[in-house]
Amino acid sequence: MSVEKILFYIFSAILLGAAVLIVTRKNPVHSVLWLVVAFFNAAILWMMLEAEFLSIVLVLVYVGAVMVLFLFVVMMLDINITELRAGFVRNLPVAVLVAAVMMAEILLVVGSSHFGLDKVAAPVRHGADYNNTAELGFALFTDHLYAFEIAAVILLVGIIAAISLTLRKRPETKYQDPSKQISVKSTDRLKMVKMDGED
Amino acid sequence: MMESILLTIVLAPLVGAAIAGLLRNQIGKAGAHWATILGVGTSCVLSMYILYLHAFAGAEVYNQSVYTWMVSDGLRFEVGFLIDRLTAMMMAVVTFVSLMVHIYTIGYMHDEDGYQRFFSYIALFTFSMLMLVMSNNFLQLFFGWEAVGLVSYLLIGFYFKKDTAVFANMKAFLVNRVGDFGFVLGIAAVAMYFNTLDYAEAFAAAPAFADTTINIWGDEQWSLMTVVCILLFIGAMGKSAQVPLHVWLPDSMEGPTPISALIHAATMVTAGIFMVARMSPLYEMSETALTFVLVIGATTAFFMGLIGIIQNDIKRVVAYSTLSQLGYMVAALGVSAYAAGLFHLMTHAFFKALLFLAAGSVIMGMHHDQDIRNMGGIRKYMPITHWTALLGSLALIGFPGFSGFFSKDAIIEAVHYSTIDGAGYAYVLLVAGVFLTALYSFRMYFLVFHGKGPRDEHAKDHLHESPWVVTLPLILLAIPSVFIGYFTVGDMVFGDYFNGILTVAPEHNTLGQIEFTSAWGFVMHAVHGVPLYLALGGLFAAWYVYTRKPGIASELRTRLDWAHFALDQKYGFDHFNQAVFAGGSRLLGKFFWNVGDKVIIDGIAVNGSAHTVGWLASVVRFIQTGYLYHYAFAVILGLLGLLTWFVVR
Amino acid sequence: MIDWPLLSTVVWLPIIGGALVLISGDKSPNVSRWLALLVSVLTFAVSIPLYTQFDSSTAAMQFVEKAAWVPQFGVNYYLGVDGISMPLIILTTFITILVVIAGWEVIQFKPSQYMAAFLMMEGVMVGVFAALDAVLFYVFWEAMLIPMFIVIGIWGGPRRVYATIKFFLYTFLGSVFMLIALIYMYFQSGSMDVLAFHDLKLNHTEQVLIFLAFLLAFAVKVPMWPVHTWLPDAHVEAPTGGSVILAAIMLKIGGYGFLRFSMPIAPDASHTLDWLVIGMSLVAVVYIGFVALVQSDMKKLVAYSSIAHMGFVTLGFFIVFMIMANPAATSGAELGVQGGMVQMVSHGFISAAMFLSIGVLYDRLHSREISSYGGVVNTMPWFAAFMVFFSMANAGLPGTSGFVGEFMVILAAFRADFWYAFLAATTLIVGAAYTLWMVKRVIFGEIASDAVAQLKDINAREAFVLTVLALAVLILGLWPAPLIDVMDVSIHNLVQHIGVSKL
Amino acid sequence: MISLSEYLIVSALLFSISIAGIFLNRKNVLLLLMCIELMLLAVNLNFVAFSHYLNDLQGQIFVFFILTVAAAEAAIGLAILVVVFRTRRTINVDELKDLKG
Repeated sequence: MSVEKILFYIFSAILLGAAVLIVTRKNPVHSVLWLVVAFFNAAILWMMLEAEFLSIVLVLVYVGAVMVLFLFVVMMLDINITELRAGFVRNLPVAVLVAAVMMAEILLVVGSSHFGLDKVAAPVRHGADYNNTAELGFALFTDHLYAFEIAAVILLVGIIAAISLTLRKRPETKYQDPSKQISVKSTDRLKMVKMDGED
Repeated sequence: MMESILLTIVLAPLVGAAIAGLLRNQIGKAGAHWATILGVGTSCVLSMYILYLHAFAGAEVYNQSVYTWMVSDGLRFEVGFLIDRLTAMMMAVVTFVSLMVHIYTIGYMHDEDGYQRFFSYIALFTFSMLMLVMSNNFLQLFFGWEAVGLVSYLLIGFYFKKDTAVFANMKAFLVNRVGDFGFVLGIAAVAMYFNTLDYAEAFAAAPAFADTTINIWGDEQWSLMTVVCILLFIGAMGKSAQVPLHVWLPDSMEGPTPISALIHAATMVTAGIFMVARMSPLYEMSETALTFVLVIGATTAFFMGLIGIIQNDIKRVVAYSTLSQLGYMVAALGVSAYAAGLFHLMTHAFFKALLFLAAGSVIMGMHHDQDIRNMGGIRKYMPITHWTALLGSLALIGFPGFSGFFSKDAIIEAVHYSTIDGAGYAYVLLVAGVFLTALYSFRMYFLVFHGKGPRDEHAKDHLHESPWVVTLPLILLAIPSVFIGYFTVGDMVFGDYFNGILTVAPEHNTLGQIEFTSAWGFVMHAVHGVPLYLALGGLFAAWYVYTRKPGIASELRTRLDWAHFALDQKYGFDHFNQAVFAGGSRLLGKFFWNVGDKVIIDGIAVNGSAHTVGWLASVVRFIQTGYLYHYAFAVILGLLGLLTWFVVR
Repeated sequence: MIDWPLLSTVVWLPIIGGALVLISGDKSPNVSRWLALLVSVLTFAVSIPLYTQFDSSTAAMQFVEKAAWVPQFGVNYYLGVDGISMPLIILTTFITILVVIAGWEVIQFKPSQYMAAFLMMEGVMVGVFAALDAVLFYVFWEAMLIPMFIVIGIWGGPRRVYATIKFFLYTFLGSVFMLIALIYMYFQSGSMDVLAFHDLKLNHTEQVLIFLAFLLAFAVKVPMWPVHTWLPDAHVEAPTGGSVILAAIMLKIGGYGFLRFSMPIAPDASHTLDWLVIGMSLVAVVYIGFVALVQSDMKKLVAYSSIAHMGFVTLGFFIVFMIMANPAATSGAELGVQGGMVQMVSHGFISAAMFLSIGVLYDRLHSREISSYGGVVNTMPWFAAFMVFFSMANAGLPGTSGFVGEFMVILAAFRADFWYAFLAATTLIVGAAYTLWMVKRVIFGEIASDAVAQLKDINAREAFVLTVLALAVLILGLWPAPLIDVMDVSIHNLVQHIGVSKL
Repeated sequence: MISLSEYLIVSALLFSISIAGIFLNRKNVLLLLMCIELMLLAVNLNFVAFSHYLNDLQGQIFVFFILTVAAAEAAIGLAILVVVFRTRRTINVDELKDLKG
């Protein structure tokens, strides 16, 4: 058993254990944190698969941004956890059954009889001069430029949609209006009132 | 030259009708009657000229088309004229009676609304009838056939405010349509087998099909000629009011009297007889058809005459008499005595028009009271009407020497000599019919003109002879009613007037077997026959019962209550038609509409499919719970299913 | 002058004119009315040369215009007429004028849109008749529904929504199947040329399926029993002009479709299934006749009578195969087809006149119930004269155009089978019965109510419309030869074509 | 050497766990979203593994786009969640049934 394999099993076990914990924790904050763990481990697995760029991206974008977003939301929202946990035990048999059947069937397909080393040989490791990022970039900006642009637009749409959905005006909040402040004139500030004198 | 004369004959009444109808407000009453009388008068004079050319000057048969209506698939549809002696005779009769009626109408319709409209209609009728008789092909015949039906419809419904009139005109049109239904099929058969609609060509082609049989129902083979002839005759049955399509004619008396005289006695109703005679080359080829014609004719002649006895409406008496006389004509056709039938057509046109017009004159005198029980003694007040009516009645019953005598006797003799099936039956009925004719005619005559004065004393004050426009046509019609038979019977029935026009197979030549030396001889011969004594007997019976012993009539009625009931109900034809055909059609229509259209097609098929979609949607709606995880489960289960399928496969 | 795109003009002039009318707006209704009249008269005038310059000695398409439209799929802007479509085009342009005049003062609600809808419909309908490219045909075919949908939906009666949806879905159902058939033939022939479809070899199964697809489309349009129930509803709810166009032109498109598509494209299937169409036609003639008898609504009655009359059209078309198969009949196959064509044109005039007559009454009393009337002749004598005349034409009186087609079809039907002619001829009785019974109850009798007593006789505008139609009915009835001559060669060619098996 | 099937099995287990998670936490939208992220991760793992073993960069490109879309999806999903919570004061799926037909 090579070191590589040992590492693979360790990280896979952590990944799966984290996944189990994600779905079983009572507190969503814990779930999110375990999700972070899962993503980290997945990133390591990808690293082992020589997908260095994606691995980094997963950590940076997912752990760094998306998971933090999750964490914010979970902590911001005042969630009644017990209410949401209702039926957890009742659903457990069904969940396990469906998952087991699903797993069994997938395993039938992806088991070593179809995708073992004898069927799909492990590729030769790339040399030190291999640059995954450069290769990916080359492919993205040549063959997949169009899709890349569309992905960019989707992200833009996502940003705008998220902002516009959550943006709200609070009537009690006072805002400044700089343009009005600048364009104000003296006559607007001062008003001469004529009053009759008191006798 | 000839063509323009013929066109003038046809179109002059049409122009008159158009002027009177379209410009009725501009030209006024006088303008209307002058326009139409001028038109019809022109036709009449020219028709007489044509008659002269053909009867005396020996003119050639004229057979040419005016224009081609259309040509379709080699079949020519044309409008054209066939002028021979038969046509010339019909033209003369039609235009003459029409002219008389036009003149008469000036007096009769004097105070009525729709004066111009009436003149327009009768002139239009003259046009249509001329188109019918002058046609040289089946298409134009059918055009004329339907056109006279249309005018008849309009004229029966002339008093459109009267419900009975409006009902009667619809009935007349529809019953005629039943006849036309057969007629059109007959024309279709002619067009199919002879591949022409032209008379001459069709007659020339016909012998080749003498033995052709066609298959109509099951395996039964029908002689083509029999089918064609019976189909055509069904048309004649409608137009000439033969049993069982006679029901419209008595009701048509709802129209003004002048048109009863013109259309429903003298001309239009004889179109069927004219048509059959015209088609004699076809009819001679089918003895079955001739028997059919004979039986229908004889049945009509007797049983309709029977109803005439108990009618109390003066016009209906004459109407039933017309039915009966039409039966005689048709019976003559049945025994191939076409000439006798046409001859009776001609004499009947004169004396029946005369009788109707006389009846109209009486009705005017009685201020539109038509019940003969209310009349009586009118001869003192209306002498000219009385005398002309008497002459007309004598002609009708076949009093020796009068025109009706020659024609009717010739028919009875011909039936007597006939050997085709049904001739015996027909002979008995026709001879008995002579007695009936005399009985109902003189019942009416005595009740109207003799006896004590009108029941209503007040009526006496205004009873007076009609104006000259009314009496002049009566007199002019009385002359031929009396004399025309004597002068023409020799040529028309027994002579060669119709040579080359009417075809009679040698074995059917019944007229040829009658001994005929001269008209006078014919009269003398009648003295030895039964019909004369039956006629006189009928006359006497009428005189005795209705002037001497009025009690007998009511006595008889109570004794023979069932017979009176049957006659009063006209053998139930009307009730039957009303219940079965009219009611049945409505029932069927309601059934088709409510069950077929509304329930099955719209309810089940159309809205049903819409409802099914709605129902399905409402079922599917339950699945749409709105819970996110249900959708998620559905997706997962679907994925599972697909995966299972993938693995198991 | 020969190169002038005459057909395109007839198609697009009313559409553009309709757009102009639409733009003119409702601020001054008279402007849009006169503009609409001008456009319709102009269109009619432009369509006249189609008749005068028509060469009736050839069956080939004339006034052909062809330009690439979607060349990738072999779709062309391809117009042309022969003796079958030309009379129908002129009928369309003619009737539209009358509809514009008939809607003159009657339509007060958005008159410019009303007129525009009819003008555009005219152009599209002409397009249907003139299109020789399947896609073009289909586009026009469906486009035609839109203005009619709007006309019934906006200016219609109280149940207009139900009627429009029924009308739309019914027609749509049929045309979808037609589209499938057209696409299938495109893949078989590689072009969308209708004339190429005529010569396309198809095996029997293909023909039967294509035939049934077309049958569904055209039978709904005609409409044939049992897919007819949309018509009475649509007629009852439609405004007078809508009814007129619907009865006079739109129904003809179904009949035209049989001649242009079903029969020449699938002759063997037409032959195999002719019993079906003949059966449906005869049911239409008899069954629908009885249904018409018991209607209490005048428009419904005339609508049902339209169905019965259109039964004659389809009967005349499909009787051809039986005649050719009957050894006793030597000729006469064309008689039926020509009879059907004449019946279509004639029915265009007569049904238009009947609906306009009913419209005249409806405008005054706002009722279509027969029982609301009675004794109309007393107050409206001129109108009564027209009504009786048109009723007689509807009942097929010789001398009117209604007779010509029926007579020809009966003559032809006799050549196929005695009983076909027998059943067809029952219309002489039943047709007369329902029409005259209506006339009796509406026109004749004593004045039935105060409302009837208040009626005013027709004005000059109505009299003009009815007179024009009466003349058309009379002329066609007294001298149908010009019409027959125009279509003779085309129909001869068609009958020759369908007589030859494609197998 | 690690075989392709081992990666795929890990991915399958991850996927099945997230499915079980969806069943278990069916009332909590937040957890549902997380489970979906986990599923996407499993799918991505598959892509990357195949990409490596088949020596084809296309798989990674695919993952790249999936990540992009997943990020956008997570952002919008959370935004919607926030809005829902703001209006209803709950994220209980049982109460979010406006889609009911």
